[in-house]
Amino acid sequence: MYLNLDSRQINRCRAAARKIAEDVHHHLEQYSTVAVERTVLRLLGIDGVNRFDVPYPNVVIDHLKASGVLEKGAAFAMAHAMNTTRLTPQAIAEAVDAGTLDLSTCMTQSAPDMTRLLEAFARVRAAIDKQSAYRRHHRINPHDKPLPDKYVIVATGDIYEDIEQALSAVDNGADIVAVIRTTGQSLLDYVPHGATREGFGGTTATRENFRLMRAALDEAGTRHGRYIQLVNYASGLCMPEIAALGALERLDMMLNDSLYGIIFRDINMQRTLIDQYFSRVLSAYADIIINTGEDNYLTTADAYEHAHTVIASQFINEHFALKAGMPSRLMGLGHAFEIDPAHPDSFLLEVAQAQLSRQLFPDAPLKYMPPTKHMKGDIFMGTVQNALFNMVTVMTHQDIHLLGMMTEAIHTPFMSDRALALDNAAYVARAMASFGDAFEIKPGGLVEQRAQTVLNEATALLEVIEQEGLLATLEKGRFAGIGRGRTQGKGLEGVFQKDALYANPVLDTMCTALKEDRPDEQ
Amino acid sequence: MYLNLDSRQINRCRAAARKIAEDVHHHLEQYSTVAVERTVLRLLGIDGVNRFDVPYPNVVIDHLKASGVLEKGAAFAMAHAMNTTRLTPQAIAEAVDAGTLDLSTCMTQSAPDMTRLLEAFARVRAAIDKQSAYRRHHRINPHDKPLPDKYVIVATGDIYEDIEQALSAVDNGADIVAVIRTTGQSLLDYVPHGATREGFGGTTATRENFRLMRAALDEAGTRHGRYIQLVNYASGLCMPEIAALGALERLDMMLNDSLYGIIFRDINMQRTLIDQYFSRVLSAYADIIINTGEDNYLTTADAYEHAHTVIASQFINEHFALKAGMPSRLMGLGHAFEIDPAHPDSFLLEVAQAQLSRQLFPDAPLKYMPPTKHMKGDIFMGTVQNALFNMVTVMTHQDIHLLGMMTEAIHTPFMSDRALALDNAAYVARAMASFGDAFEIKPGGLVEQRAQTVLNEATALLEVIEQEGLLATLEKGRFAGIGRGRTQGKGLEGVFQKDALYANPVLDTMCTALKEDRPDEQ
Amino acid sequence: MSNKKQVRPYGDTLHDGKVQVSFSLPVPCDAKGEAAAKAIAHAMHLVDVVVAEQRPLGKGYSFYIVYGTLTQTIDLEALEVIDHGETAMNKTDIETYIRDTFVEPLVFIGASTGTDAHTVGIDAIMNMKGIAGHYGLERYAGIKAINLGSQVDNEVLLDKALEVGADVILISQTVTQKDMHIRNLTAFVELLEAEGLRDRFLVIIGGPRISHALAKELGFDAGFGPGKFAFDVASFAVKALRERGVKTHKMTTDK
Amino acid sequence: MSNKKQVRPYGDTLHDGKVQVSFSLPVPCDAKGEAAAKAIAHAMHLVDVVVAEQRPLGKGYSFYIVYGTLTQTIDLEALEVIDHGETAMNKTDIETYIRDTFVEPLVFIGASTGTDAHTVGIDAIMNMKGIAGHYGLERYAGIKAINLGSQVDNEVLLDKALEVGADVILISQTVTQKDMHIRNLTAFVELLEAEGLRDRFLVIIGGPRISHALAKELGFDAGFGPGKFAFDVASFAVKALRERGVKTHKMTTDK
Ligand code: B12
Ligand code: B12
Ligand SMILES: Cc1ncc(COP(=O)(O)O)c(C=O)c1O
Ligand SMILES: Cc1ncc(COP(=O)(O)O)c(C=O)c1O
Repeated sequence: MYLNLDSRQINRCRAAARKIAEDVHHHLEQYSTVAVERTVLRLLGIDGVNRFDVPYPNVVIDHLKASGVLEKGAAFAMAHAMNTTRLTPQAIAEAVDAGTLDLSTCMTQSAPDMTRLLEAFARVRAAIDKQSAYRRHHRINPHDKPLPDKYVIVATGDIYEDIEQALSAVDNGADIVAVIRTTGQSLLDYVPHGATREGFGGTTATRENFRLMRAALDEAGTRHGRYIQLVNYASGLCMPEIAALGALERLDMMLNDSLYGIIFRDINMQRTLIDQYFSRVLSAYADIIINTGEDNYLTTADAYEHAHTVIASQFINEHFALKAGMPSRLMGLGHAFEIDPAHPDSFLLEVAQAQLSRQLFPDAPLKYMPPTKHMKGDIFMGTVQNALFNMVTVMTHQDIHLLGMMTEAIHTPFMSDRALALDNAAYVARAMASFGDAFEIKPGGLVEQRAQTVLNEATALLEVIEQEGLLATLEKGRFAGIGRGRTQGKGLEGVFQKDALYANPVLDTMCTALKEDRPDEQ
Repeated sequence: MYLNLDSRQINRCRAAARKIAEDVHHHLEQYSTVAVERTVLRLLGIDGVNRFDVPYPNVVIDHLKASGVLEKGAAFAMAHAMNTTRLTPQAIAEAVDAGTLDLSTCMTQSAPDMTRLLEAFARVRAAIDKQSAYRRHHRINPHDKPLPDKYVIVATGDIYEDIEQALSAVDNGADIVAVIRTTGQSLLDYVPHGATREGFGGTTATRENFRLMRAALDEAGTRHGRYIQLVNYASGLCMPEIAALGALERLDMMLNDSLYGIIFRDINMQRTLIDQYFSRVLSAYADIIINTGEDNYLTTADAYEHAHTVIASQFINEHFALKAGMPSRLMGLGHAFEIDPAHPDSFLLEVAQAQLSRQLFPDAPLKYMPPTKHMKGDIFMGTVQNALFNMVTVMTHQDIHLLGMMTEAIHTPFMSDRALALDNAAYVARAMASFGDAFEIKPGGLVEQRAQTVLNEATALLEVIEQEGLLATLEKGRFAGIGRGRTQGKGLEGVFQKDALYANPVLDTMCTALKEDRPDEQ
Repeated sequence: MSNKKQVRPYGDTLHDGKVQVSFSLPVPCDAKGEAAAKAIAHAMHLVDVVVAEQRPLGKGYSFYIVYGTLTQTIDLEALEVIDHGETAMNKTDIETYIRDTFVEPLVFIGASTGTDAHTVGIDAIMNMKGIAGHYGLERYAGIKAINLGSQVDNEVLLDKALEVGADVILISQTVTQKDMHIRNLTAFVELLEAEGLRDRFLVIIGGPRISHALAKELGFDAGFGPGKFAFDVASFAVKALRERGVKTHKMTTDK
Repeated sequence: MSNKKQVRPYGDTLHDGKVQVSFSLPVPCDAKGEAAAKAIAHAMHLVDVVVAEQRPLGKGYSFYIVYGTLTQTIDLEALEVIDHGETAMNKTDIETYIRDTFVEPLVFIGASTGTDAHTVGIDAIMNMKGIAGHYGLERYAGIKAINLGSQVDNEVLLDKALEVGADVILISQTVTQKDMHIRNLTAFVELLEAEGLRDRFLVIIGGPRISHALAKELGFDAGFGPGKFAFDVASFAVKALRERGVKTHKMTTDK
């Protein structure tokens, strides 16, 4: 089953997207953020919170900021401090917190010797590498499986209850479990600590929560003889820190898309685009699949009118990922089944759009999102909408199959909602696994025409963005119909211009490793 | 969307089926039944019940049987009686009931003058013709509509409650309403009388119930600007009588299939095959669509293994109908979506089977039945099964779309079950109306292969039946895996061999009319 | 510990009491209808009621989907569970049991009775083929299985059972509308009692709405519903027949 | 007549009381679980309970679909229906009403507050485009509509409202898990009261789980849920503002 598409047109899209991503990168290269610097600290081994529950990475960065030396970067300060005090990064952080150490006093005006610092990073890196090795051994990339991987969310707010829900889901056939975050977390400029039991519409992302769920899923996966992937959100103001914690606790996928944060969370675009670059390098290094958020556009804007914005954004996200050294097999580009069911031939239009994504990104583990916006309180009709969505998923060989819940319009999923959704998906997959052996897309027919129209519109949009630049595009609200100013939004105060002496050997090491260890993937 | 099929093979099937139908017809031509004779009386205008609730047609036929003169036929006796007494048929029946008239005393040993009798029939015929004319003016044959007609059942047991349920269904989009019969009725050798409120798993088929529902649906149809078709069952021991009442009260479709009665109701095969011939002539005459019951085979036998028995039976039913002068546009041949959902690629196999029926009988208003056997108490999974069924219905352009109920395994439908089923079907139809403009069946692919296999097996089966004869086939249980002896089963005592003087001018008139008025359809 | 027995429905937090309900009302679909739906939910002991969906069903009727929190709890330990006792033996074990216990083949006669034309259930239990990979009684060594099919009158079934010297009578009932099956089954028990034959046979019933508890209540020896197979029925029957001493060594020597 | 007000759920026979229920239990899926499901149904005043489906949800949990007959009835006439009063005017009529009644444009300010990032609902009410073919307030002659978007703190909203001289404050709340919306909305009312500003504004709330009754209960002037559009809100608001004498001729002459 395939669409006849013009490869020159596709190349044209890619060229525009490369230019768009490079422009952004070029523009933002001279900046860093508090989140990036906190992540550097975490990758040096700093962890835990002080007695006011402030995480040590925040303590240190706040200290550097207050001392007016943040512009040289956390690595600069830490390398100096380590060389001077001979303390571990953690001990340094604790001393700073206790007020017994002022990092600015350890510094000189010249670049420090990074050996000690890189040794500290090497220890953390080894922990990440161990997790990656385990994953490489156990996980089959969703893209390499004959049928889509079934992805469900848990969102009780209580990590222990989440585990019960997740285990039930695994018993009923789930392959991937995402722990949705509590509603306010992406606006917090720190990562909360410890096991938590009190979230709203989701559960706080903490390292301990990651660990607890990881252990539970490993155990369940062993019992069922399949590796269960764990997902969280490297997004919001702590995007790169969460990516680091995910790498350490062996999360397998991370929702990671600045555009989502900008548009839907009103996070400052400069802040989050800088954070994203670091996050993606880290995820690429740690072999973590990212999931992008194009699906969300269609929950605000009309899914028929704005289908092309999804495609354009996927191309851009692809190039942001490539810039960060990420191979296609880790690019979980997102899209969704969100056309109004009242639209005539909605099913066929969905097939066209899904198959278009499939063919444009043949090597990416595409993440396909279920109907949400047009789900109403009628759980029976919702079940039918989900069935049609499941069909499109299987017909067009999507990889990451986020299951629709019949109670989408009512509450975050109950245990039974998930079980019923898994049954729905399993039945549909079984019932039409060989669809492609039985049917062909009619050349020049409705599906092919629609796909071509969407591609044309996406091409045109990419050309416009190539001209005006992505930041201007975001200001104009071309995605999801929501515009955001480049100096507005949350977190701008955490962005700073790099000093001439700024150094980030942690990032550099990972970039080099990506280039050297996987030259074929670059 | 089409399957590549060999027209010679299809012709071969038709030739075998013609032979099979003709053999049966030839064998049974010399017999008639009490039901046929009672129908003749009804078509002469005899109606109503005596004070013991025995219908006058039964009174008269019992009388003729007791007098040993039934072999000459009801028409013979009535013509003599009418000529002798100058009474109306109704008056004659009442006199017989009162014991004041002995029909055998009116008879001579020669054929009577049929003029008076034919006049009586002409009056009833005029009433039927009037109904047919009204229907012709208002109904669009399901086969001539772009999307399938939505067919629902009501089965409360109480005709007044049925009407409430039917009106709700029409308001929610139903095009066709069938009033299911109470569980024992097909074994009754008389048609009950009057409005009834006490059925089990269905409502008694009576002329008054037909009339009440017809009036309600006409009113609703007018309100919605579409003609609503009414369905009942010309089956069981009163098959032709019900056909007659349906013609008089403007039913639009009749389930009419001897094979169903033989296999599932243990009705004697000779009895019901004779009854069927008369019923189909009458239905053809009155422009009533018949629905055949091949779908039922798959509720007992496995739907994958026995798919070909459905096709073979459709060919046979087609030829039984042709023999009765019925045009293709009235042949609602049945089939069903009954493959075990656990079967891999079940959806694709269903498409293959449905499309095969579609192409073999391009002019017939096919009746496609929903999943029933593999419906369980899980109403959510049932909703998904029905959605897939609805898709196949639309993809393969079935005409009469019997809606699946999510509560199939639990109870006869509640009002809400039907409304939800109508929503399900409407959404699916809207979502993929143009499927054929978007997809093609892959030549030599899974669907085409499966269709060819089923056709091959059907051809082979028809050739076997052609050899052994249909009655032997039924004895062997080749359909639905249930065997029935030719002299066993209910109603054999109602079969009699025609006397040399036997006459049925009522039947003859209709046959002639079919030939003369619609020569193009013969 | 005693607290542990208290159980409430579960949505996503232990004891949250979450329940989904749907029903129709013979009232128009308007604000009053919605209020009525809420009142119905309250009458079912639900609080925090959300009317997730309300839709007209045509003139004068409306349909509601409601979520709510059940305020009631039930005591798990206090529940009486009526089942067939020990777990069932498999076919081979049953055959061995029969060989070791009985001196003659056991005769089972079965039918779908009254106007009920559904045979798939009784066939699943009695015929060779069985269902879902479980052979039917006909295939069991030591059992003679006679299946009369559907639409069999109670009287005919009893006559046949006497005629063939049946040890066990099996009755299937599928149509349950307006408690059709209860009427029909009750009539059979009354027939047996009227003829003084209640203890002559082991009488077992089955069907989609039959439970062991219902069977007991109606005066039968056992009842089997969906998900029960020939081996369940045979297990129960052979043990019960042995207990009654039917066709056992002991009985025969005694006689 | 008085009997006519008594209402029960309806399946296929008037007053048959038929209800469908589903729920999970934190117990394994076995005979005891089934008995527990029945007991739950009985606790909901259901009789003739049929457990149509029971399935394991993994270790220690199970799911049930149950049909039963509700023994309770409710009295339709006794129900209190809390709604917005008269039927809503359409856009043109509202515009005329405003022109005829008020001397200055009416100012509406709105936001999705707290950490709630859902804007589709408030946008549907406020923005030009509206939803489902109904234009938003921004398009109404005589109304100035200011939409602050999402994630707006209660304090920020109030400050802005004072700054622009708003007549009406519109608040949208979509996330309701653990009664998030109730907390957030209550906090806003308390803020208004603490500042002595409760009567300064007409305050209207909306969202998928908001009803007029809930709004009243929480101390707001009105509440609108799904299926309500700008014209519903505007209709209510203009009438309420007139009643309060806000920006009416009379008030201005009086002053
Ligand atoms: C197949 C079927 C038919 C076939 C039957 C063919 C045949 N040879 O049996 C046909 C098409 C003929 C048919 C007709 C009708 N049917 Co029907 N049919 C069904 C259907 C789809 C499946 C039933 C089935 O085969 N189940 C599979 C078997 C294996 O399951 P089971 O019977 O539960 O058996 C298991 C256990 O219960 C147990 N068991 C069963 N019997 C026994 C006996 C003993 C002794 C023991 C120990 C165990 C046991 O063991 C079995 C294996 O685990 C159901 C819907 C559904 N999905 O359930 C409707 C259904 C049963 N039918 C129904 C109705 C109303 C009818 C009709 C009366 C409709 C009409 N008015 O025309 C007719 C007439 C039949 C009649 N008078 O009885 C209703 C009954 C409603 C109710 N609850 O009262 C149902 C539920 C459909 C519906 N929702 O309306 N039907
Ligand atoms: C679109 C959507 C999103 C989009 C929002 C984009 C945007 N710009 O708004 C995105 C993808 C960003 C999103 C994110 C999240 N969402 Co969301 N989302 C939805 C979804 C699919 C549709 C909501 C919607 O737009 N409805 C359409 C509008 C028109 O309807 P409405 O809001 O009811 O508005 C009408 C009326 O209520 C009324 N109205 C509404 N507001 C107002 C205000 C006034 C003053 C008046 C008068 C009237 C009024 O008028 C409107 C027109 O009739 C729902 C599921 C669903 N199908 O309902 C989930 C849903 C609301 N989301 C949910 C959740 C949990 C989240 C997250 C918190 C998940 C997470 N942890 O990441 C995040 C974070 C967002 C946050 N912090 O708030 C849950 C809420 C569960 C609950 N009951 O608490 C839902 C129900 C999904 C689910 N089942 O889990 N979501
Ligand atoms: C790409 C992406 N990132 C993040 C989120 C939400 O997470 P948060 O707002 O907690 O960062 C979503 C939600 O659906 C998403 O799609
Ligand atoms: C062809 C056909 N005839 C008749 C019936 C049932 O009707 P009865 O047994 O009442 O004749 C059915 C039931 O589904 C049927 O399919």
